[in-house]
Amino acid sequence: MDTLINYVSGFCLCVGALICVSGAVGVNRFNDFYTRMHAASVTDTLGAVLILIGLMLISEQLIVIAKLMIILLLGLIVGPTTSHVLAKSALKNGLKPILSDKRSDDISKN
Amino acid sequence: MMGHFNSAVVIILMMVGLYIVIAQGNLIKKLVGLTLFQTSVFIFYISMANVEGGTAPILAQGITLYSNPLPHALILTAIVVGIATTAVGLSLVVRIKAAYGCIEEDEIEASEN
Amino acid sequence: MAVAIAIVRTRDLFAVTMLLSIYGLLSASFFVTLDAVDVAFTEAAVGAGISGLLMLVAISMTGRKEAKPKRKPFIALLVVSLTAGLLFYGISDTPDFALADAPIHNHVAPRYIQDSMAEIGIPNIVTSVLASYRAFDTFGEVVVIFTAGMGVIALLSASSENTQSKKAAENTLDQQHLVIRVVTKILFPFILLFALYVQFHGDFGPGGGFQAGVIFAAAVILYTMLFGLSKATKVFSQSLVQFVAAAGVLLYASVGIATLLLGGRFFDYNALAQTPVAGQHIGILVIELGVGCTVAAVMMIIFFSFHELAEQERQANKDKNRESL
Amino acid sequence: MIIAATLAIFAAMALALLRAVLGPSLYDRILAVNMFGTKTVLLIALLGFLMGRPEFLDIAIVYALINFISVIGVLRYSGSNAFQHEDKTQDSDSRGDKWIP
Repeated sequence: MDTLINYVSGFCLCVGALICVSGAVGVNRFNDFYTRMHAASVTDTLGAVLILIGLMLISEQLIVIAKLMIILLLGLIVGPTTSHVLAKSALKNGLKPILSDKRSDDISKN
Repeated sequence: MMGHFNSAVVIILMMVGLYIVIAQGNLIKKLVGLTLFQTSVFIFYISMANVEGGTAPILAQGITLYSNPLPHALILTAIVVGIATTAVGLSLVVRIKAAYGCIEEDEIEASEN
Repeated sequence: MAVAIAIVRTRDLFAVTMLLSIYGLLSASFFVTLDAVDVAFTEAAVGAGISGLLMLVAISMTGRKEAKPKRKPFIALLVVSLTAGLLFYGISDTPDFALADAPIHNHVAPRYIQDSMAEIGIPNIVTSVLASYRAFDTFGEVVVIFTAGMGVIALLSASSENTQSKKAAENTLDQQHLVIRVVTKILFPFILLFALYVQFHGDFGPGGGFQAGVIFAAAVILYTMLFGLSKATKVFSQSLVQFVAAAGVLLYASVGIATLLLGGRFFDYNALAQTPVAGQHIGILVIELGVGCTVAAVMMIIFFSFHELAEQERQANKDKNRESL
Repeated sequence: MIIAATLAIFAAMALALLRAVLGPSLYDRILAVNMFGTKTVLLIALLGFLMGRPEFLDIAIVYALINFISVIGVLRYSGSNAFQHEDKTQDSDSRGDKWIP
């Protein structure tokens, strides 16, 4: 049982870390703010959840698990909210997404 | 030399802060430099307090080696005092902007003459 | 380090502020790796959040771009490299990093580590050093913070005579962002609760009055940013906050006076109760409360002053634009 | 496993830092700071486990909260008129900074 839990937590940690790194690479490789933002916010939330679950599985004390749970909930609430506000205010303040030609004409007409 | 790498990092940070304070004309930039300088001092104290193989100075069973708590207590207060003094500096900058219309050192000197 | 060098190069002050905030985060994780959890706690709350925010408010009032430097900074470079050379020469005499028998660890630290459990009775040595062994120093720090708050009031409140236009002027985020308003309303009580936890758990884990004060103030700052100053001052009015700031300092001092009256020395908590350890507990609890009150109130004072001025500036600019149209 | 995850987080932090330094527009920098903050939360949690004293997760909670507050604060004050004024007079380094009333 213990070894199973260890394997599962190791798997979670690895996948979470991989997702975080891929998100960071995406932030640097994409050429438009909104795609960068997409890369960052989605991977941030998922990677954080996986890593925290991985840590939760290997911790023994109840208080530690509770604190990790609080961090997890905070991350789930706060992360998407900040991304939402960021994208919204970026759009409002006139940062245009790079779209295909036809679509970007539509946007600029509005 | 490896034994002193913490001091080397501290000195480089400190000199970057000092350079900003001396060379940059913008008053807010100067305050940023001051903050950098301040943080380098904090890092210096904290790295002095660290002990090889030690752990955080909160007593727990089965642990005998702790890092030095005294610098921690000093720096803890220093950080909060630092932010308070930075706020005073920023409010001075805001007043200077209201009085002179700019926050560049050269322009302020020029407008005085 | 790379961040610091980038700060020198960047002329856009906004980017500088962002880098400063990253620098705060980095130095706090640095403190964690160096086992200084209490310090990391404070740096997390102060360096990453509040200081960047204050800088940003100031920048929003003073303008963003920095002028191109006219002078060549040769003299500055010379001074800096000279000082660096001297300091590098100096470090060859300092003890190696993380050496357990360096002089600093043989002075008073062993006594704190070995005897504080018996003398003070709380596991967090940093708190016992801060609040009991060196209570007088900490008292000085609290007075400095209080004075800084008063200084900010003195500097910034002189221009706030035209307050009647302010209330109509409050352009808050809450009409624009429904999501963030709801999330803030959910989070706000939890942040306050967490601040209280940090305040009273400081004896056993990382935490204490300084950190709790900053976190409490951060919660109020969040509320003010989203719902406007006039709503925030309904609960935390200017006079109440100023009163709390002063009351914190007085509470701290009164503990000292009480110990004097009860026959001990200044800040000698042993006199407060029957047994020394119980006296220490009471003393530390009360002065941490005083510290927390003062720090929270001063941070709020500072932020309110800046926020008010920034809003006035913004309104004035808007009026100007409307007239020019 | 924990060590591997910590190293990966370090790599992600370095990349986020790169974006913050390069970042053409203001919002790129805010995004990078936000990302850096979440990575720091994870790093602190992992370091707590690495050092064998996982009681210190309070710091990570503070980070999560403060990160949120600072991002909101940045957005609140970056839309202010002073920025717009400056952008009109000087050539702005990005197209993203213009504030449309």
